Amino acid sequence: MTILGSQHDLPAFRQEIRAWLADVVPADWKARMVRASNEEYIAFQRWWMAERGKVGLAVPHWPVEYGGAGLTLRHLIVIADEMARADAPQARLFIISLIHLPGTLFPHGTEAQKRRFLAGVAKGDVWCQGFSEPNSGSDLASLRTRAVRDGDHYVIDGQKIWSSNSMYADWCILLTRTDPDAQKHRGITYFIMDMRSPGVEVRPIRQANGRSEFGEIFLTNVRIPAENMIGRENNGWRVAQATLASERGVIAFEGAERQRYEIESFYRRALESDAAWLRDDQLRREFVGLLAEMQAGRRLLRRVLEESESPEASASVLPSIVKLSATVLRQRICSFMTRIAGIEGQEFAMLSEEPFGSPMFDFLSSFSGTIAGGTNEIQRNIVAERGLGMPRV
Amino acid sequence: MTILGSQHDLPAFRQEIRAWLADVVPADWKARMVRASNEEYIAFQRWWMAERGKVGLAVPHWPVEYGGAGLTLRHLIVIADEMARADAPQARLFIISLIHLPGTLFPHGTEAQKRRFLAGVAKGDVWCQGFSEPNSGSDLASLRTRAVRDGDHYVIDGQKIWSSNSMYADWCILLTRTDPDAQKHRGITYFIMDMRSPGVEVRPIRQANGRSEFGEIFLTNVRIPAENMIGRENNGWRVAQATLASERGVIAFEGAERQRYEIESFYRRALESDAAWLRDDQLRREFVGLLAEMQAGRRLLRRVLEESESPEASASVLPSIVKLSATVLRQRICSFMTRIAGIEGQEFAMLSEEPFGSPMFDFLSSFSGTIAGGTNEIQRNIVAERGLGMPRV
Amino acid sequence: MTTNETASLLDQDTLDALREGVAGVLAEQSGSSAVHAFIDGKNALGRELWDRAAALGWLGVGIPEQYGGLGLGCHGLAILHNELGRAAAPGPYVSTLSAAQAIVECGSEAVRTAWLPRIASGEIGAAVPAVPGGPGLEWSGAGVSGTMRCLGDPDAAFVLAPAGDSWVIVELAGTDVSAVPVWDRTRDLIDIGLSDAKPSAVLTDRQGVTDALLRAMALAAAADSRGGARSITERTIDYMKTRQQFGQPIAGFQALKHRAADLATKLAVMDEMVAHAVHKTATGDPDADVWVSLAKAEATETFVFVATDCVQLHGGVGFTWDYDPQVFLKRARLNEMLVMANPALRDRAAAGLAAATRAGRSALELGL
Amino acid sequence: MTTNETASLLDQDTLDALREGVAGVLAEQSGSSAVHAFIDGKNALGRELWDRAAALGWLGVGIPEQYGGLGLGCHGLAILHNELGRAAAPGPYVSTLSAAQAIVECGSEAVRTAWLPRIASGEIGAAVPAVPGGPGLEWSGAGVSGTMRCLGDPDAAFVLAPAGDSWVIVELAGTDVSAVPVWDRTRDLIDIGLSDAKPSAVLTDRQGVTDALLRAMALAAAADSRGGARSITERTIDYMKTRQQFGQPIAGFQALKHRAADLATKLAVMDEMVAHAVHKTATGDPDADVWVSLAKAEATETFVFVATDCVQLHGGVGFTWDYDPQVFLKRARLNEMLVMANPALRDRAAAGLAAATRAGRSALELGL
Repeated sequence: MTILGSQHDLPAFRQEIRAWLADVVPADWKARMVRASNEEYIAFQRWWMAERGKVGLAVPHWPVEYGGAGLTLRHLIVIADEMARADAPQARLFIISLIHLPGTLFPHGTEAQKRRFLAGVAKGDVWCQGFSEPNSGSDLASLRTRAVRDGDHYVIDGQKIWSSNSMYADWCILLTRTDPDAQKHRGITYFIMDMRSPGVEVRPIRQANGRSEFGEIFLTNVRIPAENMIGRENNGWRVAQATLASERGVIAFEGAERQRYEIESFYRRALESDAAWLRDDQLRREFVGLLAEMQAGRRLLRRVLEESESPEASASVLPSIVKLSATVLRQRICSFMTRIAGIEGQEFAMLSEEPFGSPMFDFLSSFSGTIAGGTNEIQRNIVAERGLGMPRV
Repeated sequence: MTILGSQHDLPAFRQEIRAWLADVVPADWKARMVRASNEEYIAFQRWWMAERGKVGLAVPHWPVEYGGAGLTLRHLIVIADEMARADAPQARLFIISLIHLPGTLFPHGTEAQKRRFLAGVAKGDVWCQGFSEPNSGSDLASLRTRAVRDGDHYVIDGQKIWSSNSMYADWCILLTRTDPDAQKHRGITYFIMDMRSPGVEVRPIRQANGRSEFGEIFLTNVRIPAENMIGRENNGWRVAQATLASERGVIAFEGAERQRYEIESFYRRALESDAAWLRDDQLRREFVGLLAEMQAGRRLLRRVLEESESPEASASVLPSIVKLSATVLRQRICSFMTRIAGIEGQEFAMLSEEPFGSPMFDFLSSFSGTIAGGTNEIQRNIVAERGLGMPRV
Repeated sequence: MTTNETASLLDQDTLDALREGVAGVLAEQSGSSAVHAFIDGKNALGRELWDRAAALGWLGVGIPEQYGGLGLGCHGLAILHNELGRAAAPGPYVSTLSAAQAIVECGSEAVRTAWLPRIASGEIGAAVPAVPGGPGLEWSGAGVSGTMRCLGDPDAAFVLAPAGDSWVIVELAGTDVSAVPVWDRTRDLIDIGLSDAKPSAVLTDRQGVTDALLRAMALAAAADSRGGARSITERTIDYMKTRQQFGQPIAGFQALKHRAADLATKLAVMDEMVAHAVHKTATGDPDADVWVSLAKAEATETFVFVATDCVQLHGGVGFTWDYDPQVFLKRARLNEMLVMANPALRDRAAAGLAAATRAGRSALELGL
Repeated sequence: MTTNETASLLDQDTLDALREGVAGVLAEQSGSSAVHAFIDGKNALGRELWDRAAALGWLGVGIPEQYGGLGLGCHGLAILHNELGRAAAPGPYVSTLSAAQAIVECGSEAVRTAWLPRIASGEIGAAVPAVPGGPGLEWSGAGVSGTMRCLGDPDAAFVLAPAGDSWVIVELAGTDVSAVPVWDRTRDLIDIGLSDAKPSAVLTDRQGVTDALLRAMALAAAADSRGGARSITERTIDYMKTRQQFGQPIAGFQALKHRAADLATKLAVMDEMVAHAVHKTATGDPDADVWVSLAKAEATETFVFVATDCVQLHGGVGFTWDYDPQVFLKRARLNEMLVMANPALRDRAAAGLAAATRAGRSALELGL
């Protein structure tokens, strides 16, 4: 019986995945990844993607016609749960490839674009996103990277920032300004850019946690064939909404499921070692309070996923509410862990993955949640204005 | 030796006050005031003012020429401290009389106004303030109560709200609009109004704590002699700034000193009775944390008082910072008391004074601090814009 | 809760109909001005609502059908308490319905048959200890004696109280019952004094009844808080849309918008905490009480936080007697104090979690 | 602190001159880019600053004049640590200056004469246990042995460590000292391993030295946190005034203004907490340690809160390595963990408060 072969029997499907993970995930992968070089990390990520592909789980949620397995939401929840339970690697390098690219191409791409670029993902192409600019963060629509038509190409000049894994990317989904005179949302065009094009330069950005997950992309006279435009010229803002909506909950869901196992095993170890904080009224209560919020957050994420399949999903502010609650909770959990770790927890330990055990690393990393992907301040605007109908003045 | 006679020897001054308070404050006054009728409360307040007057402490901070004792800030701190230590009554009914009226008249009143109205205060006149209106709260300058000149009088029509003790007041310091066409801060005129004038009607406003400390004032064709205008016509906004500045810290200071003794005696009783919360890590730590903030707050208030004697006082946002920290701290302290009081603390107990012991009454009363006198939201605007130089956009 | 959770247990349509029915009646009968008038002693809303609730079967919502109830279990109870909280509706629902649940769970067949139909019909209301985990009544050969502070109407027909190794049902007619005025005027506390009173029924297993009653009351307080917090937030945002200052509705000020967004976020989390506790209880999860305890602690504190901020967001009128925030704030504070102090509830949850973990169980499973 | 408090104790002008002098040197030498370069190993700021501090007498600020210091006591120390915190200046100031204070308070005349002038001159730096309340070294006839995690430079000349019933000074040349890399790169932790090392000096009265060292370190951590919190807030507000989004500086957005106002309020409270602890210590108040303990707990947590919000208020650049917020956030977290865990410090304060109250003293007197 294969994994996909058992998809009509959910418990069997779960068992197959569990067995496969027990077999395929190297017991020492996390230890190996601690302080691994960038090259080793990339190689490992590609290996993992290939392994997933062998059992049909490279792009399990895509339609069968584009190489996916066409699995349902319930299957995806099972996969995420089992991956988390097994502490399997995450496909961090492929987030844009797996989520944002199809989320954009399915509604807005041409058939040729879908066939060409989606096939590449299953083969391990790494994609990045070129949206934010140094002066266009929260105010994304003010972006100024120029695209000028030149025959059957567009010529791009400008600068992008906060582009995850752009240092390793093969392709980029790129927002540019084609009409500088139009109202700011109206002059934007969406492209697919080959990251190996002449004139593309990427510099890594070092974060507070010591790692460089993001890059800054400098674009000088970069030529993109017009056929790599997604949607129509000057209609890129609308296409970008699909990209932004595509990540609704999915990434957060995986993170929350992993957090559950991390917290649970942390607690089990504390109990076994009779940790002092368990006997401290304040700290013990704080912990169970965080646990209650964590469970509520996991339920909320399930609601976002359910909702994402409904036609009204685009009007919902639930994803913003979930981002607000989940990222702040994550920060509070990491802060709690830092506090109970005492002076030992201040020891420097930079990791390529984020398990508990180095609470300061996790705490510092948690700001990526509260700031990236639309700051929490922007999410509050969205919740108040779109969700609660409070006026924009 | 009299109290005022010992003013040049601060420790002796303190001893004299302590002795006088031990003598004059009825041991049972608080018990009597619990559920006293309004009339009894007013009579008691007037009695207390008269007693203070007998020893020269009715208006101790005023210049000697207007009937005051011309005492320094250090003397006022001693008086407040001793009053708090003795748990003496507060002169709640006379706050506008003692603070706001002189704070306005000294810089802006005519000599005749000062002689006439300040003398009344020492004799027990109760003043109220007619500033806010139902539609002009935070946006005070938008007030619409009209004053129209008619010979040597002005005729007033409109409505005022949140006027403390206006039900019992003899006089009112009143803001009106004399020029409805001017920019909103420029058409305002400041008057002294006899609360017994025909056309003045006061209705008490019931608060969440069950008491009615504030009144709503309805003004219909009320005639005020032009000589009772303070400052020039249409210059009332500037005069009002002096009124608002006058309360800087003084009232809060007295409250904070009393809170200190209340908390301290609460703690002493808890220790004597070996209260369970003292053995609870969370609650015990919460308490000492609040205590640390309380001490810091008392020091901050001393700084506001010191600063109020300097010429740069009007530019300082320290009073706003103190209001923000002290009122929120008060609310948190009352909330803590409510929590540790358990189900017993939910018993209804409406008091004319605010000691600890009925934590829910105190908790509900605490919102008067965070909302009245310029909401904390308005204070945050002031701190950010005037204190931190963040732009108004 | 998600549809999945309840589909297998109860007919979701029935629950939806219950919610709509209760919400409709309360919207009509227990609006803001009716509740304010009740608080000021100007109408008999409490009594009228009770009669209506009895007529519509609400009082039997958690009681099995064979005892005259609707058999909708804790899902149904959560819906009812949530809507009562939304309306800040007056009445002894938490005490009566929680006593009924304890009898359902722990009463003998004879006790259930004797008492549950009378509760379901609205004939009798119950009082229960406001904080059930405390010491019980004295029980000698002559009867039960002692005093106890209870949640319930002054005219409650009976009290369910711990005595010796059991819990007893004592009828209150003719006994010493005195009302304890509380800040939340939509509910009543009473002091009961008994002297050699004869129990009308006995529920053995003191711990079992204590647990059942704690669970029912905790879920009730949590659901009531959830409804109340959402309701006062909605009312506050509506007010902010109409209140004008500086030439615009105050709902347009960004600092206030961000606070409102934070309230909405808290409400969403609270929804799921309560739903999680209900789901675990309904499915008989061995660790249900971990989540029930936490749901009560978190939901009541969130209600206090939300209501406190709603007073402040109203500005001047927020702390007047005549506006809604104070009604909800007082209800929140009473909820917070009922059942068991929240620090103790969190300790209880921690103990349960430790026991589950030591037994090799994960208390964190959610299912799909 | 108020002018009154210090006037009687020290010359306020001297303290003001110290503050200006330290602030001026640090502004010139330890600006943002110099600190970032130091963190990245591109300059020797730590060493250079130490030499400058020695030359200017900062290292003797709290040491009496007869031992080569400036004799400015804990007022002077608070000013120095506050300014070092403002600049996020690198160096082993907390360990060295706190060790000196313990020697001032508890050392015999011979010990003081031998060690204090060498500290004041900058000749030797000290290491002290990062959390001094823990178990000490073993002390046998052959010497002291054991391992200890300390605050201090890897090239610290000596460690002040508890051993048996005393504290000992052990010179570290030739012993096993290993650097412990920490997130805050402006300070160093080291692990010290001693094997039958001969103490160069002994301070008897284990508890007395422990208390003196805890007091000095707590005041240092509190003052450092106060300076750091104010500094990162000011830098953040400056950034917000220049950063444009939606056609305006983000400092103009009301939601952010209100958060900045709340930070300013916290800073004002923090100022007074630290000043209160300094004042009580300087005046030899019997309950000084109550306020020192609370000041350390509150100030370090406020610093963490403030620095966390400053990361967030910066937006994207806030969590980059190249901007300032992370430098201060890491320094805040290390401060928080130093000396003693904050919950334990609050317990210590509570115990002190109870003792004072039982002895009939009020710990809350402020004076004028």
